Amino acid sequence: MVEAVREEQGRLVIGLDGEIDLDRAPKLRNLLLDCVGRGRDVLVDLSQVTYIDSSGIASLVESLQKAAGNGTRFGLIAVSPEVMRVFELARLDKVFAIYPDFDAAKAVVS
Amino acid sequence: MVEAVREEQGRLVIGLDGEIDLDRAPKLRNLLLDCVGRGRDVLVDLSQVTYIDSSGIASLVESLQKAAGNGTRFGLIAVSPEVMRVFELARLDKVFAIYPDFDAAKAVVS
Amino acid sequence: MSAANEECLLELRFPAQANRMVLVRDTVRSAARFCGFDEPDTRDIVLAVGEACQNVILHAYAGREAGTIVLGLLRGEDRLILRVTDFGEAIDPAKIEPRNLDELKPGGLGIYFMRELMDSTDFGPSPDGVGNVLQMTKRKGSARW
Amino acid sequence: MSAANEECLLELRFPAQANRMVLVRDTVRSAARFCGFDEPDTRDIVLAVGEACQNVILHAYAGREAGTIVLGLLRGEDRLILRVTDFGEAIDPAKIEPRNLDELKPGGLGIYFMRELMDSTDFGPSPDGVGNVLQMTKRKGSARW
Ligand SMILES: Nc1ncnc2c1ncn2[C@@H]1O[C@H](COP(=O)(O)OP(=O)(O)O)[C@@H](O)[C@H]1O
Ligand SMILES: Nc1ncnc2c1ncn2[C@@H]1O[C@H](COP(=O)(O)OP(=O)(O)O)[C@@H](O)[C@H]1O
Repeated sequence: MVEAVREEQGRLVIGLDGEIDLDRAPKLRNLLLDCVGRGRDVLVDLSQVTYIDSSGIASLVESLQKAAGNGTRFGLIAVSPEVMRVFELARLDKVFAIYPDFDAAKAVVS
Repeated sequence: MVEAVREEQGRLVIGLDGEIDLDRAPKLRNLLLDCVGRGRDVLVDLSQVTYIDSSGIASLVESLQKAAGNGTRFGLIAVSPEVMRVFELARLDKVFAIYPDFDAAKAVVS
Repeated sequence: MSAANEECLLELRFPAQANRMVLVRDTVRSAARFCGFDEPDTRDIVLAVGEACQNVILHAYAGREAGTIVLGLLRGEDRLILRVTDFGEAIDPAKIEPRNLDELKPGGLGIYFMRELMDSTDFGPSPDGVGNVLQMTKRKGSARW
Repeated sequence: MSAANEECLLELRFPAQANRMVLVRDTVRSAARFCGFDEPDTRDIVLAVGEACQNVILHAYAGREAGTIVLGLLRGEDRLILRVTDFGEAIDPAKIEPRNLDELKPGGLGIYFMRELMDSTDFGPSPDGVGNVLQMTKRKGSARW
Protein backbone atom coordinates (compact mmCIF):
# COMPACT_ATOMS: atom_id res chain seq x y z
CA MET A 1 0.00 0.00 0.00
CA VAL A 2 1.72 3.14 -1.24
CA GLU A 3 0.64 6.74 -1.60
CA ALA A 4 3.35 8.44 -3.67
CA VAL A 5 3.20 12.15 -4.42
CA ARG A 6 5.35 13.51 -7.22
CA GLU A 7 5.52 16.85 -8.95
CA GLU A 8 5.19 16.80 -12.68
CA GLN A 9 5.24 20.00 -14.74
CA GLY A 10 3.74 22.09 -11.98
CA ARG A 11 1.05 19.59 -11.00
CA LEU A 12 0.95 17.25 -8.06
CA VAL A 13 0.42 13.65 -9.13
CA ILE A 14 -0.67 11.23 -6.40
CA GLY A 15 -0.23 7.55 -7.20
CA LEU A 16 -2.42 5.18 -5.20
CA ASP A 17 -2.51 1.42 -5.22
CA GLY A 18 -4.22 -1.61 -3.76
CA GLU A 19 -7.50 -1.53 -1.89
CA ILE A 20 -8.91 1.77 -0.63
CA ASP A 21 -11.34 1.10 2.19
CA LEU A 22 -12.50 2.53 5.50
CA ASP A 23 -9.20 1.55 7.08
CA ARG A 24 -7.19 3.60 4.62
CA ALA A 25 -9.60 6.39 3.68
CA PRO A 26 -8.86 8.74 6.62
CA LYS A 27 -5.13 8.81 5.80
CA LEU A 28 -5.90 9.23 2.11
CA ARG A 29 -8.32 12.06 2.88
CA ASN A 30 -5.63 13.93 4.80
CA LEU A 31 -3.12 13.46 2.03
CA LEU A 32 -5.51 14.60 -0.70
CA LEU A 33 -6.77 17.64 1.20
CA ASP A 34 -3.20 18.59 2.07
CA CYS A 35 -2.15 18.37 -1.60
CA VAL A 36 -5.17 20.36 -2.77
CA GLY A 37 -4.39 22.91 -0.06
CA ARG A 38 -1.06 23.66 -1.69
CA GLY A 39 -2.88 25.62 -4.40
CA ARG A 40 -1.64 23.43 -7.22
CA ASP A 41 -3.59 21.31 -9.72
CA VAL A 42 -3.83 17.74 -8.41
CA LEU A 43 -4.07 14.53 -10.42
CA VAL A 44 -4.76 11.18 -8.76
CA ASP A 45 -3.44 8.13 -10.58
CA LEU A 46 -5.86 5.25 -9.93
CA SER A 47 -4.36 2.73 -12.35
CA GLN A 48 -3.10 0.44 -9.56
CA VAL A 49 -6.20 0.61 -7.38
CA THR A 50 -8.09 -2.68 -7.38
CA TYR A 51 -10.84 -1.78 -4.90
CA ILE A 52 -12.48 1.40 -3.71
CA ASP A 53 -15.54 1.73 -1.51
CA SER A 54 -17.80 4.62 -0.53
CA SER A 55 -15.31 5.88 2.04
CA GLY A 56 -12.58 6.21 -0.59
CA ILE A 57 -15.03 7.86 -2.97
CA ALA A 58 -16.00 10.31 -0.20
CA SER A 59 -12.37 11.41 0.19
CA LEU A 60 -12.14 12.09 -3.53
CA VAL A 61 -15.45 14.02 -3.59
CA GLU A 62 -14.35 16.15 -0.65
CA SER A 63 -11.04 16.92 -2.38
CA LEU A 64 -12.81 17.79 -5.62
CA GLN A 65 -15.04 20.22 -3.74
CA LYS A 66 -12.11 21.80 -1.94
CA ALA A 67 -10.23 22.25 -5.23
CA ALA A 68 -13.32 23.85 -6.81
CA GLY A 69 -13.43 26.26 -3.87
CA ASN A 70 -9.73 27.04 -4.41
CA GLY A 71 -10.06 27.50 -8.12
CA THR A 72 -7.59 24.68 -8.82
CA ARG A 73 -8.16 21.52 -10.81
CA PHE A 74 -8.61 18.05 -9.35
CA GLY A 75 -8.55 15.21 -11.86
CA LEU A 76 -8.23 11.45 -12.03
CA ILE A 77 -5.95 9.61 -14.40
CA ALA A 78 -5.76 6.03 -15.65
CA VAL A 79 -8.78 4.85 -13.66
CA SER A 80 -8.77 1.05 -13.53
CA PRO A 81 -11.94 -0.71 -14.76
CA GLU A 82 -12.69 -1.96 -11.22
CA VAL A 83 -12.67 1.61 -9.91
CA MET A 84 -14.53 3.05 -12.92
CA ARG A 85 -17.35 0.64 -12.15
CA VAL A 86 -17.74 2.24 -8.72
CA PHE A 87 -17.64 5.79 -10.12
CA GLU A 88 -20.35 4.83 -12.60
CA LEU A 89 -22.38 3.26 -9.82
CA ALA A 90 -22.16 6.51 -7.83
CA ARG A 91 -22.90 8.50 -11.00
CA LEU A 92 -19.65 10.37 -10.50
CA ASP A 93 -18.02 9.35 -13.76
CA LYS A 94 -19.25 12.60 -15.35
CA VAL A 95 -18.63 14.71 -12.25
CA PHE A 96 -14.88 14.06 -12.03
CA ALA A 97 -12.48 15.01 -14.80
CA ILE A 98 -11.09 11.61 -15.82
CA TYR A 99 -8.13 11.33 -18.21
CA PRO A 100 -6.53 8.28 -19.77
CA ASP A 101 -3.04 9.42 -18.71
CA PHE A 102 -0.93 12.32 -17.51
CA ASP A 103 -0.34 13.71 -21.00
CA ALA A 104 -4.06 13.84 -21.73
CA ALA A 105 -4.68 15.61 -18.41
CA LYS A 106 -1.84 18.04 -19.11
CA ALA A 107 -3.24 18.92 -22.54
CA VAL A 108 -6.34 20.41 -20.89
CA VAL A 109 -5.52 23.99 -19.92
CA SER A 110 -6.29 25.08 -16.38
CA MET B 1 -9.11 -27.46 -11.88
CA VAL B 2 -8.01 -29.76 -14.67
CA GLU B 3 -6.62 -33.26 -14.80
CA ALA B 4 -5.41 -33.79 -18.34
CA VAL B 5 -3.99 -37.13 -19.43
CA ARG B 6 -2.00 -37.24 -22.65
CA GLU B 7 0.13 -39.92 -24.24
CA GLU B 8 3.66 -38.94 -25.10
CA GLN B 9 6.10 -41.38 -26.66
CA GLY B 10 4.54 -44.38 -24.99
CA ARG B 11 4.19 -42.78 -21.55
CA LEU B 12 1.10 -41.38 -19.89
CA VAL B 13 1.61 -37.79 -18.80
CA ILE B 14 -0.92 -36.44 -16.29
CA GLY B 15 -1.05 -32.67 -15.96
CA LEU B 16 -2.49 -31.37 -12.71
CA ASP B 17 -3.15 -27.83 -11.62
CA GLY B 18 -4.44 -25.67 -8.78
CA GLU B 19 -4.89 -26.87 -5.23
CA ILE B 20 -4.89 -30.58 -4.43
CA ASP B 21 -6.66 -31.16 -1.15
CA LEU B 22 -8.99 -33.60 0.57
CA ASP B 23 -11.82 -32.50 -1.68
CA ARG B 24 -9.96 -33.39 -4.82
CA ALA B 25 -7.69 -36.21 -3.68
CA PRO B 26 -10.20 -39.11 -4.06
CA LYS B 27 -10.81 -38.27 -7.73
CA LEU B 28 -7.10 -37.81 -8.31
CA ARG B 29 -6.36 -41.14 -6.62
CA ASN B 30 -8.78 -42.95 -8.96
CA LEU B 31 -7.26 -41.27 -12.00
CA LEU B 32 -3.69 -42.05 -10.99
CA LEU B 33 -4.39 -45.68 -10.07
CA ASP B 34 -6.31 -46.14 -13.29
CA CYS B 35 -3.42 -44.77 -15.34
CA VAL B 36 -0.86 -46.89 -13.50
CA GLY B 37 -3.14 -49.89 -14.05
CA ARG B 38 -2.75 -49.54 -17.80
CA GLY B 39 0.77 -50.98 -17.52
CA ARG B 40 2.45 -47.93 -18.94
CA ASP B 41 5.05 -45.61 -17.38
CA VAL B 42 3.29 -42.65 -15.79
CA LEU B 43 4.60 -39.11 -15.35
CA VAL B 44 2.73 -36.52 -13.30
CA ASP B 45 3.33 -32.90 -14.26
CA LEU B 46 3.10 -30.80 -11.09
CA SER B 47 4.26 -27.48 -12.53
CA GLN B 48 0.83 -25.85 -12.18
CA VAL B 49 0.03 -27.18 -8.73
CA THR B 50 0.12 -24.40 -6.11
CA TYR B 51 -0.95 -26.43 -3.08
CA ILE B 52 -0.82 -30.05 -2.06
CA ASP B 53 -1.61 -31.53 1.33
CA SER B 54 -1.14 -34.94 2.93
CA SER B 55 -4.19 -36.36 1.14
CA GLY B 56 -2.72 -35.46 -2.26
CA ILE B 57 0.66 -36.84 -1.24
CA ALA B 58 -1.05 -40.07 -0.13
CA SER B 59 -2.55 -40.55 -3.62
CA LEU B 60 0.88 -40.15 -5.18
CA VAL B 61 2.51 -42.57 -2.70
CA GLU B 62 -0.17 -45.18 -3.34
CA SER B 63 0.33 -44.82 -7.11
CA LEU B 64 4.10 -45.10 -6.76
CA GLN B 65 3.66 -48.31 -4.78
CA LYS B 66 1.23 -49.75 -7.31
CA ALA B 67 3.61 -48.93 -10.17
CA ALA B 68 6.49 -50.60 -8.29
CA GLY B 69 4.32 -53.71 -7.91
CA ASN B 70 3.55 -53.60 -11.65
CA GLY B 71 7.16 -53.10 -12.66
CA THR B 72 6.35 -49.78 -14.36
CA ARG B 73 7.79 -46.34 -13.61
CA PHE B 74 5.98 -43.57 -11.83
CA GLY B 75 7.69 -40.20 -11.90
CA LEU B 76 7.04 -36.54 -11.24
CA ILE B 77 8.00 -33.74 -13.58
CA ALA B 78 8.41 -29.98 -13.18
CA VAL B 79 7.50 -29.97 -9.51
CA SER B 80 6.68 -26.41 -8.44
CA PRO B 81 8.65 -25.01 -5.48
CA GLU B 82 5.46 -24.91 -3.35
CA VAL B 83 4.93 -28.63 -3.90
CA MET B 84 8.61 -29.52 -3.54
CA ARG B 85 8.53 -27.97 -0.10
CA VAL B 86 5.85 -30.49 0.91
CA PHE B 87 7.75 -33.45 -0.57
CA GLU B 88 10.82 -32.38 1.38
CA LEU B 89 8.76 -32.02 4.52
CA ALA B 90 7.46 -35.57 4.06
CA ARG B 91 11.00 -36.74 3.21
CA LEU B 92 9.67 -38.04 -0.07
CA ASP B 93 11.86 -35.89 -2.33
CA LYS B 94 14.36 -38.76 -2.59
CA VAL B 95 11.71 -41.48 -2.73
CA PHE B 96 10.00 -40.23 -5.89
CA ALA B 97 11.80 -39.94 -9.21
CA ILE B 98 11.58 -36.21 -9.89
CA TYR B 99 12.60 -34.75 -13.26
CA PRO B 100 12.87 -31.14 -14.41
CA ASP B 101 10.80 -31.85 -17.54
CA PHE B 102 9.49 -34.55 -19.86
CA ASP B 103 12.70 -34.81 -21.87
CA ALA B 104 14.76 -35.41 -18.75
CA ALA B 105 12.30 -38.10 -17.61
CA LYS B 106 12.35 -39.69 -21.07
CA ALA B 107 16.14 -39.85 -21.10
CA VAL B 108 16.07 -42.29 -18.19
CA VAL B 109 15.58 -45.79 -19.57
CA SER B 110 12.84 -47.91 -18.06
CA MET C 1 -31.18 -19.62 10.68
CA SER C 2 -31.25 -21.15 7.19
CA ALA C 3 -34.14 -22.39 5.10
CA ALA C 4 -34.16 -25.96 3.82
CA ASN C 5 -32.68 -25.03 0.46
CA GLU C 6 -30.02 -22.76 1.95
CA GLU C 7 -26.72 -24.25 2.91
CA CYS C 8 -24.26 -22.55 5.29
CA LEU C 9 -20.95 -22.14 3.53
CA LEU C 10 -19.16 -20.31 6.28
CA GLU C 11 -19.79 -17.91 9.12
CA LEU C 12 -17.33 -15.22 10.14
CA ARG C 13 -17.21 -13.37 13.46
CA PHE C 14 -14.90 -10.43 13.90
CA PRO C 15 -14.55 -7.22 15.87
CA ALA C 16 -16.17 -4.26 14.10
CA GLN C 17 -12.86 -2.66 13.17
CA ALA C 18 -11.90 -1.25 9.80
CA ASN C 19 -8.61 -3.12 9.63
CA ARG C 20 -10.43 -6.47 9.61
CA MET C 21 -12.20 -5.69 6.35
CA VAL C 22 -9.35 -6.81 4.11
CA LEU C 23 -9.61 -10.31 5.61
CA VAL C 24 -13.38 -10.32 5.29
CA ARG C 25 -13.24 -9.23 1.66
CA ASP C 26 -10.76 -11.98 0.81
CA THR C 27 -13.11 -14.56 2.32
CA VAL C 28 -16.18 -13.19 0.55
CA ARG C 29 -14.29 -13.06 -2.75
CA SER C 30 -13.32 -16.68 -2.32
CA ALA C 31 -16.91 -17.67 -1.47
CA ALA C 32 -18.35 -15.84 -4.48
CA ARG C 33 -15.92 -17.60 -6.81
CA PHE C 34 -16.69 -20.88 -5.07
CA CYS C 35 -20.36 -20.36 -5.95
CA GLY C 36 -19.44 -19.80 -9.57
CA PHE C 37 -19.89 -16.04 -9.83
CA ASP C 38 -17.83 -14.34 -12.52
CA GLU C 39 -15.28 -11.69 -11.60
CA PRO C 40 -17.51 -8.63 -12.13
CA ASP C 41 -20.26 -10.15 -9.97
CA THR C 42 -17.68 -11.23 -7.43
CA ARG C 43 -16.38 -7.67 -7.16
CA ASP C 44 -19.92 -6.37 -6.73
CA ILE C 45 -20.63 -8.84 -3.94
CA VAL C 46 -17.38 -7.94 -2.19
CA LEU C 47 -18.19 -4.22 -2.41
CA ALA C 48 -21.71 -4.70 -1.06
CA VAL C 49 -20.41 -6.66 1.94
CA GLY C 50 -17.73 -4.02 2.47
CA GLU C 51 -20.41 -1.32 2.60
CA ALA C 52 -22.61 -3.33 4.94
CA CYS C 53 -19.80 -3.94 7.43
CA GLN C 54 -18.64 -0.34 7.11
CA ASN C 55 -22.08 0.81 8.24
CA VAL C 56 -21.94 -1.43 11.28
CA ILE C 57 -18.50 -0.07 12.16
CA LEU C 58 -19.54 3.56 11.64
CA HIS C 59 -23.14 3.57 12.83
CA ALA C 60 -24.23 0.47 14.76
CA TYR C 61 -21.42 0.76 17.30
CA ALA C 62 -21.01 4.53 17.06
CA GLY C 63 -20.01 6.05 20.39
CA ARG C 64 -19.51 2.77 22.16
CA GLU C 65 -16.96 0.01 22.27
CA ALA C 66 -16.61 -1.80 18.96
CA GLY C 67 -18.79 -4.89 19.10
CA THR C 68 -18.83 -7.99 16.98
CA ILE C 69 -19.97 -8.47 13.41
CA VAL C 70 -21.26 -11.85 12.31
CA LEU C 71 -21.22 -12.46 8.59
CA GLY C 72 -23.06 -15.53 7.40
CA LEU C 73 -22.41 -16.81 3.90
CA LEU C 74 -25.17 -19.10 2.67
CA ARG C 75 -25.65 -20.72 -0.67
CA GLY C 76 -29.08 -21.12 -2.22
CA GLU C 77 -29.69 -23.06 -5.41
CA ASP C 78 -28.94 -20.11 -7.70
CA ARG C 79 -27.83 -17.45 -5.26
CA LEU C 80 -25.44 -16.37 -2.56
CA ILE C 81 -27.00 -15.00 0.62
CA LEU C 82 -24.99 -12.69 2.86
CA ARG C 83 -26.25 -12.00 6.35
CA VAL C 84 -24.62 -9.25 8.37
CA THR C 85 -25.58 -9.22 12.04
CA ASP C 86 -24.67 -6.53 14.54
CA PHE C 87 -25.37 -6.36 18.27
CA GLY C 88 -25.98 -2.63 18.46
CA GLU C 89 -29.20 -0.80 19.18
CA ALA C 90 -32.17 -1.88 17.05
CA ILE C 91 -32.64 0.63 14.23
CA ASP C 92 -35.89 1.57 12.51
CA PRO C 93 -35.50 0.01 9.03
CA ALA C 94 -37.35 3.00 7.56
CA LYS C 95 -34.31 5.12 8.42
CA ILE C 96 -32.06 3.01 6.23
CA GLU C 97 -32.72 4.75 2.94
CA PRO C 98 -30.45 5.76 0.05
CA ARG C 99 -30.00 9.47 -0.49
CA ASN C 100 -30.52 11.42 -3.70
CA LEU C 101 -27.33 11.16 -5.74
CA ASP C 102 -27.94 14.43 -7.61
CA GLU C 103 -26.53 16.36 -4.73
CA LEU C 104 -22.72 16.19 -4.77
CA LYS C 105 -21.46 15.51 -1.26
CA PRO C 106 -18.98 13.20 0.39
CA GLY C 107 -20.62 10.16 1.95
CA GLY C 108 -24.06 8.66 1.95
CA LEU C 109 -23.44 6.11 -0.81
CA GLY C 110 -23.37 2.84 1.11
CA ILE C 111 -27.06 1.96 1.16
CA TYR C 112 -27.41 3.03 -2.45
CA PHE C 113 -24.49 0.83 -3.51
CA MET C 114 -25.86 -2.21 -1.72
CA ARG C 115 -29.29 -1.85 -3.31
CA GLU C 116 -27.79 -1.39 -6.77
CA LEU C 117 -25.27 -4.20 -6.46
CA MET C 118 -27.47 -6.88 -4.95
CA ASP C 119 -30.75 -8.45 -6.01
CA SER C 120 -32.26 -7.91 -2.60
CA THR C 121 -31.30 -6.15 0.63
CA ASP C 122 -33.41 -6.45 3.77
CA PHE C 123 -32.63 -4.65 6.97
CA GLY C 124 -34.42 -5.44 10.18
CA PRO C 125 -34.15 -6.16 13.87
CA SER C 126 -32.36 -9.37 14.75
CA PRO C 127 -34.75 -12.27 15.50
CA ASP C 128 -32.66 -12.82 18.64
CA GLY C 129 -33.89 -9.50 20.01
CA VAL C 130 -30.54 -7.73 20.10
CA GLY C 131 -29.15 -5.78 17.17
CA ASN C 132 -29.94 -5.84 13.48
CA VAL C 133 -29.64 -8.15 10.53
CA LEU C 134 -28.96 -7.01 7.00
CA GLN C 135 -29.59 -9.79 4.53
CA MET C 136 -28.48 -9.43 0.95
CA THR C 137 -28.96 -11.80 -1.94
CA LYS C 138 -27.11 -12.06 -5.22
CA ARG C 139 -28.50 -14.34 -7.91
CA LYS C 140 -26.28 -15.95 -10.45
CA GLY C 141 -26.55 -14.51 -13.91
CA SER C 142 -28.63 -11.55 -12.71
CA ALA C 143 -28.25 -8.79 -15.24
CA ARG C 144 -25.88 -5.98 -14.46
CA TRP C 145 -27.25 -2.63 -15.52
CA MET D 1 -10.83 -17.49 25.14
CA SER D 2 -7.91 -15.13 24.48
CA ALA D 3 -5.19 -13.93 26.82
CA ALA D 4 -4.67 -10.22 27.37
CA ASN D 5 -1.99 -9.92 24.71
CA GLU D 6 -3.92 -11.97 22.15
CA GLU D 7 -6.31 -10.22 19.84
CA CYS D 8 -9.05 -12.01 17.91
CA LEU D 9 -8.60 -11.33 14.24
CA LEU D 10 -11.44 -13.46 13.00
CA GLU D 11 -13.35 -16.59 13.83
CA LEU D 12 -14.68 -18.96 11.19
CA ARG D 13 -17.40 -21.57 11.64
CA PHE D 14 -18.12 -24.05 8.91
CA PRO D 15 -19.45 -27.54 8.34
CA ALA D 16 -16.70 -30.16 8.47
CA GLN D 17 -16.80 -30.82 4.73
CA ALA D 18 -13.82 -31.08 2.41
CA ASN D 19 -15.22 -28.63 -0.13
CA ARG D 20 -15.15 -25.81 2.42
CA MET D 21 -11.40 -26.00 2.78
CA VAL D 22 -10.63 -23.82 -0.23
CA LEU D 23 -12.53 -20.96 1.43
CA VAL D 24 -10.86 -21.57 4.75
CA ARG D 25 -7.41 -21.60 3.18
CA ASP D 26 -8.06 -18.31 1.40
CA THR D 27 -9.02 -16.70 4.71
CA VAL D 28 -6.03 -18.10 6.56
CA ARG D 29 -3.71 -16.98 3.77
CA SER D 30 -5.13 -13.51 3.98
CA ALA D 31 -4.74 -13.45 7.78
CA ALA D 32 -1.14 -14.64 7.65
CA ARG D 33 -0.23 -11.91 5.18
CA PHE D 34 -2.15 -9.41 7.30
CA CYS D 35 0.10 -10.35 10.22
CA GLY D 36 3.16 -9.73 8.08
CA PHE D 37 4.26 -13.30 7.41
CA ASP D 38 6.26 -13.80 4.22
CA GLU D 39 4.98 -16.08 1.47
CA PRO D 40 6.83 -19.26 2.51
CA ASP D 41 5.63 -18.90 6.12
CA THR D 42 2.15 -18.08 4.87
CA ARG D 43 2.09 -21.28 2.82
CA ASP D 44 3.27 -23.28 5.83
CA ILE D 45 0.53 -21.83 8.02
CA VAL D 46 -2.11 -22.55 5.37
CA LEU D 47 -0.93 -26.16 5.05
CA ALA D 48 -0.93 -26.70 8.82
CA VAL D 49 -4.51 -25.43 9.12
CA GLY D 50 -5.51 -27.57 6.15
CA GLU D 51 -4.12 -30.64 7.88
CA ALA D 52 -5.80 -29.79 11.17
CA CYS D 53 -9.22 -29.36 9.57
CA GLN D 54 -8.70 -32.47 7.47
CA ASN D 55 -8.23 -34.49 10.63
CA VAL D 56 -11.47 -33.16 12.07
CA ILE D 57 -13.30 -34.04 8.85
CA LEU D 58 -11.75 -37.53 8.66
CA HIS D 59 -11.50 -38.52 12.31
CA ALA D 60 -13.43 -36.32 14.77
CA TYR D 61 -16.72 -36.75 12.93
CA ALA D 62 -15.95 -40.18 11.45
CA GLY D 63 -19.06 -42.33 11.20
CA ARG D 64 -21.49 -39.60 12.15
CA GLU D 65 -23.05 -36.53 10.61
CA ALA D 66 -20.50 -33.87 9.74
CA GLY D 67 -20.38 -31.40 12.60
CA THR D 68 -19.01 -27.90 12.80
CA ILE D 69 -15.43 -26.70 12.83
CA VAL D 70 -14.58 -23.45 14.57
CA LEU D 71 -11.32 -21.87 13.50
CA GLY D 72 -10.13 -18.99 15.63
CA LEU D 73 -7.41 -16.73 14.26
CA LEU D 74 -5.69 -14.74 16.97
CA ARG D 75 -2.78 -12.40 16.80
CA GLY D 76 -0.18 -12.23 19.54
CA GLU D 77 2.60 -9.68 19.58
CA ASP D 78 4.95 -11.69 17.39
CA ARG D 79 2.83 -14.66 16.45
CA LEU D 80 -0.33 -15.98 14.85
CA ILE D 81 -2.39 -18.40 16.91
CA LEU D 82 -4.75 -20.82 15.19
CA ARG D 83 -7.32 -22.63 17.26
CA VAL D 84 -9.26 -25.48 15.67
CA THR D 85 -12.23 -26.67 17.70
CA ASP D 86 -14.34 -29.72 16.95
CA PHE D 87 -17.44 -31.00 18.74
CA GLY D 88 -16.70 -34.69 18.34
CA GLU D 89 -15.82 -37.20 21.03
CA ALA D 90 -13.00 -36.16 23.33
CA ILE D 91 -9.79 -37.88 22.20
CA ASP D 92 -6.86 -38.91 24.36
CA PRO D 93 -4.12 -36.44 23.30
CA ALA D 94 -1.52 -39.19 23.72
CA LYS D 95 -3.06 -40.87 20.67
CA ILE D 96 -2.29 -37.88 18.48
CA GLU D 97 1.26 -38.78 17.57
CA PRO D 98 3.23 -38.51 14.32
CA ARG D 99 4.26 -41.79 12.75
CA ASN D 100 7.74 -42.85 11.69
CA LEU D 101 8.34 -41.47 8.20
CA ASP D 102 10.89 -44.17 7.29
CA GLU D 103 8.11 -46.54 6.40
CA LEU D 104 6.71 -45.64 2.97
CA LYS D 105 2.92 -45.71 3.12
CA PRO D 106 0.05 -43.53 2.01
CA GLY D 107 -1.31 -41.34 4.80
CA GLY D 108 -0.31 -40.59 8.33
CA LEU D 109 1.49 -37.33 7.58
CA GLY D 110 -0.89 -34.73 9.00
CA ILE D 111 0.28 -34.62 12.62
CA TYR D 112 3.88 -34.72 11.50
CA PHE D 113 3.34 -31.81 9.10
CA MET D 114 1.66 -29.64 11.72
CA ARG D 115 4.45 -30.20 14.22
CA GLU D 116 7.13 -29.44 11.66
CA LEU D 117 5.41 -26.39 10.20
CA MET D 118 4.34 -24.66 13.40
CA ASP D 119 6.24 -23.49 16.46
CA SER D 120 3.79 -25.22 18.78
CA THR D 121 0.82 -27.57 18.47
CA ASP D 122 -1.28 -28.52 21.46
CA PHE D 123 -4.16 -30.95 21.28
CA GLY D 124 -6.55 -31.37 24.15
CA PRO D 125 -10.17 -31.64 25.27
CA SER D 126 -12.21 -28.51 24.78
CA PRO D 127 -12.54 -26.43 27.96
CA ASP D 128 -16.29 -26.35 27.22
CA GLY D 129 -16.45 -30.09 27.87
CA VAL D 130 -17.45 -31.16 24.36
CA GLY D 131 -14.94 -31.93 21.65
CA ASN D 132 -11.31 -31.05 21.22
CA VAL D 133 -9.16 -28.02 20.63
CA LEU D 134 -5.98 -28.03 18.60
CA GLN D 135 -4.03 -24.85 19.12
CA MET D 136 -1.11 -24.04 16.87
CA THR D 137 1.25 -21.10 17.03
CA LYS D 138 3.50 -19.64 14.38
CA ARG D 139 6.05 -17.03 15.39
CA LYS D 140 7.23 -14.42 12.99
CA GLY D 141 10.76 -14.91 11.77
CA SER D 142 10.95 -18.40 13.26
CA ALA D 143 13.63 -20.28 11.35
CA ARG D 144 12.52 -22.73 8.70
CA TRP D 145 14.59 -25.90 8.77
N1 LIG E 1 -25.97 -0.69 10.46
C1 LIG E 1 -26.49 0.55 10.70
N2 LIG E 1 -26.84 0.91 11.94
C2 LIG E 1 -27.35 2.14 12.18
N3 LIG E 1 -27.57 3.08 11.23
C3 LIG E 1 -27.24 2.78 9.97
C4 LIG E 1 -26.70 1.51 9.65
N4 LIG E 1 -26.49 1.50 8.32
C5 LIG E 1 -26.87 2.69 7.84
N5 LIG E 1 -27.35 3.48 8.83
C6 LIG E 1 -27.87 4.86 8.67
O1 LIG E 1 -28.15 5.07 7.28
C7 LIG E 1 -27.44 6.22 6.79
C8 LIG E 1 -27.06 6.04 5.34
O2 LIG E 1 -26.04 5.05 5.21
P1 LIG E 1 -25.08 5.02 3.94
O3 LIG E 1 -25.91 5.16 2.72
O4 LIG E 1 -24.24 3.80 4.04
O5 LIG E 1 -24.18 6.31 4.02
P2 LIG E 1 -23.13 6.80 5.14
O6 LIG E 1 -22.74 5.58 5.94
O7 LIG E 1 -21.99 7.37 4.37
O8 LIG E 1 -23.86 7.84 5.96
C9 LIG E 1 -26.27 6.39 7.74
O9 LIG E 1 -25.78 7.70 7.78
C10 LIG E 1 -26.86 5.92 9.08
O10 LIG E 1 -27.57 6.97 9.67
N1 LIG F 1 -9.09 -34.41 15.24
C1 LIG F 1 -8.89 -35.72 15.46
N2 LIG F 1 -9.85 -36.46 16.09
C2 LIG F 1 -9.65 -37.77 16.29
N3 LIG F 1 -8.51 -38.44 15.95
C3 LIG F 1 -7.55 -37.77 15.33
C4 LIG F 1 -7.67 -36.38 15.07
N4 LIG F 1 -6.54 -35.98 14.46
C5 LIG F 1 -5.76 -37.06 14.35
N5 LIG F 1 -6.34 -38.16 14.88
C6 LIG F 1 -5.73 -39.51 14.95
O1 LIG F 1 -4.32 -39.40 14.70
C7 LIG F 1 -3.91 -40.22 13.58
C8 LIG F 1 -2.77 -39.57 12.80
O2 LIG F 1 -3.24 -38.42 12.10
P1 LIG F 1 -2.43 -37.88 10.84
O3 LIG F 1 -0.97 -37.82 11.17
O4 LIG F 1 -3.05 -36.59 10.45
O5 LIG F 1 -2.60 -38.96 9.70
P2 LIG F 1 -3.92 -39.53 8.99
O6 LIG F 1 -5.01 -38.54 9.22
O7 LIG F 1 -3.53 -39.66 7.55
O8 LIG F 1 -4.19 -40.85 9.62
C9 LIG F 1 -5.20 -40.39 12.77
O9 LIG F 1 -5.17 -41.57 11.99
C10 LIG F 1 -6.27 -40.45 13.88
O10 LIG F 1 -6.35 -41.72 14.43
